[in-house]
Amino acid sequence: MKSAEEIFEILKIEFSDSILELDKDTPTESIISVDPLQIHQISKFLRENPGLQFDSLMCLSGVDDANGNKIKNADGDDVFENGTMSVYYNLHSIPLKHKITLKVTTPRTNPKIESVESIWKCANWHEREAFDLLGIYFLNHPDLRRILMPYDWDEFTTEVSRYPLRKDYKNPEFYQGMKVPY
Amino acid sequence: MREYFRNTWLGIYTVLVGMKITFKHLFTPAVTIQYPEVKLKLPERERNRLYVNMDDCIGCDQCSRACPVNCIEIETVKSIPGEDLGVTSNGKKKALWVTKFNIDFAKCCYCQLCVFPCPTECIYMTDVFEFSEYNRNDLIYKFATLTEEEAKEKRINFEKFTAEKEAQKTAAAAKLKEDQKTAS
Amino acid sequence: MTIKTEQMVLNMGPQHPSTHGVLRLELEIEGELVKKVTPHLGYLHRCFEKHAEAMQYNQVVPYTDRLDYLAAIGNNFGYALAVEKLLGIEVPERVEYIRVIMAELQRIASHLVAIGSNGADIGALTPFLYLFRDREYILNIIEETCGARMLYNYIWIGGLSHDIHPDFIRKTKEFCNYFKPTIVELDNLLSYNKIFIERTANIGVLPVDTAINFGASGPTLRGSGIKFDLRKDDPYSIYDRFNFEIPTGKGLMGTIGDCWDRYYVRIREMEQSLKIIEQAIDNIPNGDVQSAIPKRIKPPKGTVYKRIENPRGELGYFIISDGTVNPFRVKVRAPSFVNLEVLGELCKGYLVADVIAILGSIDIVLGEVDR
Amino acid sequence: MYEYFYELTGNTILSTLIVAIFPLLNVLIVALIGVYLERKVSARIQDRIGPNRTGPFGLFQTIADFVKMLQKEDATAKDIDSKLYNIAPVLVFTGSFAVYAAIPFSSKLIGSEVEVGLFYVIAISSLVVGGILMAGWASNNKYSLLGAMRSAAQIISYEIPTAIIVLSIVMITGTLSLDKISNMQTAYFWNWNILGGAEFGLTKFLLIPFMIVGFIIIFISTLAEVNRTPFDIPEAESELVAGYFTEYCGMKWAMFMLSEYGNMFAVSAIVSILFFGGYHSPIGYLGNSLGIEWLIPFEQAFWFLAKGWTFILIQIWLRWTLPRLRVDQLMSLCWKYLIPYAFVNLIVIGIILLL
Repeated sequence: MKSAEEIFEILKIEFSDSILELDKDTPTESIISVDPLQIHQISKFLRENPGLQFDSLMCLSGVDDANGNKIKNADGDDVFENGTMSVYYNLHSIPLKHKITLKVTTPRTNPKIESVESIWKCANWHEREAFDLLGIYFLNHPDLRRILMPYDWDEFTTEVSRYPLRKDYKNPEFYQGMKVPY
Repeated sequence: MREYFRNTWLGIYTVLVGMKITFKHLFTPAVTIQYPEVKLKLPERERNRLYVNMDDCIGCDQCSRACPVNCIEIETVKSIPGEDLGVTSNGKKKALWVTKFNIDFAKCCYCQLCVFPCPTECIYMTDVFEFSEYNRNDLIYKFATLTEEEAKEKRINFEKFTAEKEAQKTAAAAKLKEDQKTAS
Repeated sequence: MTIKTEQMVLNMGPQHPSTHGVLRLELEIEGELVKKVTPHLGYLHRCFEKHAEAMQYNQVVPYTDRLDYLAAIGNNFGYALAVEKLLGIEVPERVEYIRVIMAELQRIASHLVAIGSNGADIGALTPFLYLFRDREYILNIIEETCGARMLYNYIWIGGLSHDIHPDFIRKTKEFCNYFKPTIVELDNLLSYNKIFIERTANIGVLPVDTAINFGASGPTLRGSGIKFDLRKDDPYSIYDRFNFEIPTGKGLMGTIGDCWDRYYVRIREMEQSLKIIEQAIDNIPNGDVQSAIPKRIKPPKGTVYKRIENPRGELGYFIISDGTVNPFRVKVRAPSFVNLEVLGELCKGYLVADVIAILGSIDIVLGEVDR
Repeated sequence: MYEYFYELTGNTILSTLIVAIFPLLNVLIVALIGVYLERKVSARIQDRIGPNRTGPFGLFQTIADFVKMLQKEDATAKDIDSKLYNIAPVLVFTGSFAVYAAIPFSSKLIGSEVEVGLFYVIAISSLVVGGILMAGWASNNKYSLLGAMRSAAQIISYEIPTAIIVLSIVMITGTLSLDKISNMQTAYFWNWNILGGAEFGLTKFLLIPFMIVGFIIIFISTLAEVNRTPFDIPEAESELVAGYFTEYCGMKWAMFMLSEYGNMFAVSAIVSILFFGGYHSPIGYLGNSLGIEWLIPFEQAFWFLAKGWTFILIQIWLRWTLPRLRVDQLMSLCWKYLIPYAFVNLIVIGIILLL
C-alpha cells in the first residue's frame, strides 16, 4: 500500500520530465498530472513495477475543461478557444490495494493522447467513449470508432454539434432528415 | 466409462428431480391476481400521479424548480390590493393568482422531488396509476382553478393596476418636479 | 474435394429475445461456430452524463435510478456516497443501516432477475417465473417504504427520502425466512440440472488475468475465482461491521470461470446478502434519517471517484465539481459497460447458442451500458 | 374402414376423403386442446392462472387465436423464394398428417390396415424434414436457415434410435402391422409390451427391464423428432427467435403449429401402440361384460385417446421443467448415448428371445 505522494516520488525518479505535478488541493484525492504523449510508458511502468502493480483501470473519463476564451465562431455559436481537454485515469491495484488518479491535459484543438489499450484492455471502450463524446483522439488505439452515438453522426452535423459532451455543444438541427429537438 | 454411466444417471435423475418440483407447483395456488377485477392495496406512500390542491397553492414555484425534468409549468399574476385570495390551510396568506399550473405527466418521472419543498404541502402524490390517454396532449393536466377569462381579467387588472401605479408615480414625480420648479 | 465455406454475418439484435434489451451483436459465424463477436451499443443512450451537468446535485438522483434499473438503490447509493465524500458530510447511523439493508435487498432482487434470465436464455422458463415471484416480495417491501417499485429515488445525498415503514423490519425478516427454501428449490430445479450444467459448464471460460485486464468486476470477476469484493476490499458505508463471505467460482462442474461458476456465484451471493440483512435488521439505531441532508448542496472544487459493489460489479462515479450547484462532470463507470467488453473475448470458438448463455451469465443491463 | 366406405360408395377418392376426415378432426382437436393445455399446464406449473378470459376457464382461447390467425394479413418478406415458401407449410403438415393413415384408433377405426404400418410411419414422417428445410431456405433469413439445418440434422439422427427400438419390438411381436402389434397386447395391462408382452414365462420377466429402457429411449427420441423441449433447438426461441418459421405468419404459421401438435399426438400414439397396448383397455372391456358388441370400438377409441393424451401431458410437463440442449449436445446425446444403449438393448432382447 502506497500513498499518492510515494507513487509520485517513484514516478518522478523514473520519468523525470513527463511527470508534471502532484495536485493535492482537491478535497478527496491527489491527482498526478502527466504528459499525454508519455501516458503509455508511465502506465506500463505502473502496471509492471512489482512495488506498484496497478493491474486494474477502474475508470477512464474524458473531461472538457471549458477553460480558454469564449468566442463566437462564424455561425454565431459560442465556442471555446485555446482551452484544454483532460483525461482522468483512476487506477487500482488488486493485490496491493492502493489507488491513484492520473490526469493528462491536451489542447482543445486536435486533442491527442496515447492510448493505454494495450496495457489495460478495458480502456478500449472507455477511450472510444471519450472519443465519441468529447472528440479526444487516442493514438495507437486499434478501433477508434464511435460507440454510443450513431456511426454516421459526423456526416450530418457541424463543428459544434459533433461531440456532445463538450461544454460548447449545440444540438444539430437535423439528423438524417429528422428534426432533432423534436 | 464410469463417467459415461454417471452422466446417464445424472441426466435421468436431475430431470426427475426437476419434474418432481414442477409437479408440486401444479397444485400450488396461483400467485398472480386478476388485475382489472382485483387490485392490490397500494401502500400509503405510493408514488403515482401528482395532485395539486389549488386551495392551498401560493404559487411559489418551488416545485417547478425542484423538478429534474421540468414537467411543471406555473404562471402567476400578482394580486392587487383589495383582492382577497384567502389563506392556505396552514395560515399563509396568498398573494399570487395562479393562472397556470400545468403538469405534463408524459414527462413526469415520479421522483417526488417536487413534493418535499412545497411550503403548504399542497402538491402530493396519489395512488392513481391508471391514466393512459390516446393523445399525448391529454396527459398535460391543468390544475389552475381560474378560467381563461378570469386569468385574463386578473392579468389586465394587474396591468391596469401597475399602469395606474406607474401613472401615479410619474404624476407624483412630475408634480414633485413642478413643485421644485415653482419653488425655485 | 474441398467444400467452399463462407463466413456468414448474423445480426443478433437490437430486437432479439435474449439480448437483454437493445444490444446488437454482430456475429461472424461459420456454420454455427462463432468466429468474432462485435457488440454495437448506443440504442438506449439517454445522455445521462450530459443531463447531469445541467442538473443540481440532488436532481441527478432520479436519473441515476435509470442507469441500472434492476438495482436502482445501488445507483443512488453510489452517487450519494460520491457527493457526500465531496461535501465531507457524515450521515447518521440509522441511515447507514437502512442503506445497507436496502442495498442488499436490492442485490437479491437484481440477482434474481439475472439468474432467472440466464435460465430463460437457456430455455428454462419456469425458474424465471418463480424468481420473479420472489422478487415481487422484495419490491413490495421497498415500495411500502419509498413508494416506488423500480425507480426509487430513495437514497438521497446525506440521508434518505423516507424513514422505513413500521412494517419494514417484520416483513424483511419474513422474507428472509421465506427465501431460504426457495434457494434450495432453485438449486434442485436449475443449478444442478444436468442439461443446465451441460449448457453452462466449460462454456465461456474467463481466466483471472484476462478478467482483471478487461476490468471485469462483480460476479463476472469472482466467477473466475478471485476474492475481490468492494464491500470487503474497499469497504464503504458500514459494510466492515458485518460478517459475510465472498463466494467465488470454484469450478465445481467444469473449469473455473465458466458460465456455471458465474451463475452459481450469484446464488451464493444471495445467501450472503441474507446473512448481512439478518445481522443488520435487528441493530437499526434510532434517529432522524433526514437530519444530515444539506439545505443547499454546493460542494467545494474538486474531483472524486467513489465506487461501490453493485449487483453487477463495480459501479463508480467520477464527479468533478467546479464549486457551483451543478456538477461539472459526472462520469459513470458502469459495471455492465465494462463487463460487456469481455464478451468478444469469451465467445470466440463457441457456438451461437453459447453466445446467449455467455451473455446471460455476464448479466448486462442496457440502461447502464448505454447510459 | 376404407374398405367399408368403398363398399358403401364405390368410389375410391370419395371413400378416401371420408376416411381422412377422422384423423383430420383428431389433429384439429389435438391442436385446439393441445395449445390450450400447453398454456394452462405451463401456467399452473409457473404459479399462474393462464388464459381465463375467453369462455369458461378460457376454453375458447385457442379458437379465438385461430380466428385471429385466419384473419391475419399474409405478410411476406421481399426476397423470399415464394414457391418453396408457400409449399413448405403444406408439406410439413402433409408429413405429419399422413402418419395417421396407418394408426389404428380402434379395431374398427383404421385408415388403412397396411401390413408394413411401422415402416410406413417411420418413412412418411421424414417428409417433415423436407418441409422444414424448404421453409428455412425459402424464408431467406439466417435464423430460419440455421433452424432448418439444425432441425434436419436432429430429426434424421433421432430416427436411428427410434428405428432400433422399433426393431426390438418387431423382434418380439414378429410383425410390422400396427394393428397386429396392438392386438397382441389385448385384454389386461400385464400383457403390454412394456411388461414383457402377452406370453408368460421366464422371457417375459427377463424382458421387463429392457422394455422399460427401450421405452425411455424411444420416448426421448420421439420428443426430439417433434422438436419439443429439451430438444426444441430448431425453434429455440432465445437463440433463433423462432427458427425455421421466423418469417411465417397467419395461416401458414398456423399450419406449422398444427403439424407440431399433430406430430405430438402421432408419436404419442406410436409409443402407446408399441409399449402400452395401443387401443386396448388395460382393465378389460365394459362391452364384453355387458354383452354389447358395438360399445367395444368406442371404448377402444377412448383408451387410445387417453393414452395419447397422457403422453402429450408428459411432453408438456417436461417442456416446462427443462432447459434446452445445445445443438452439438443434442447430437452427442443421440449418437453417444441413445444409439449405444438402444443397440445393447436390441442385442440383449435378441438373446433373451433366443432362450
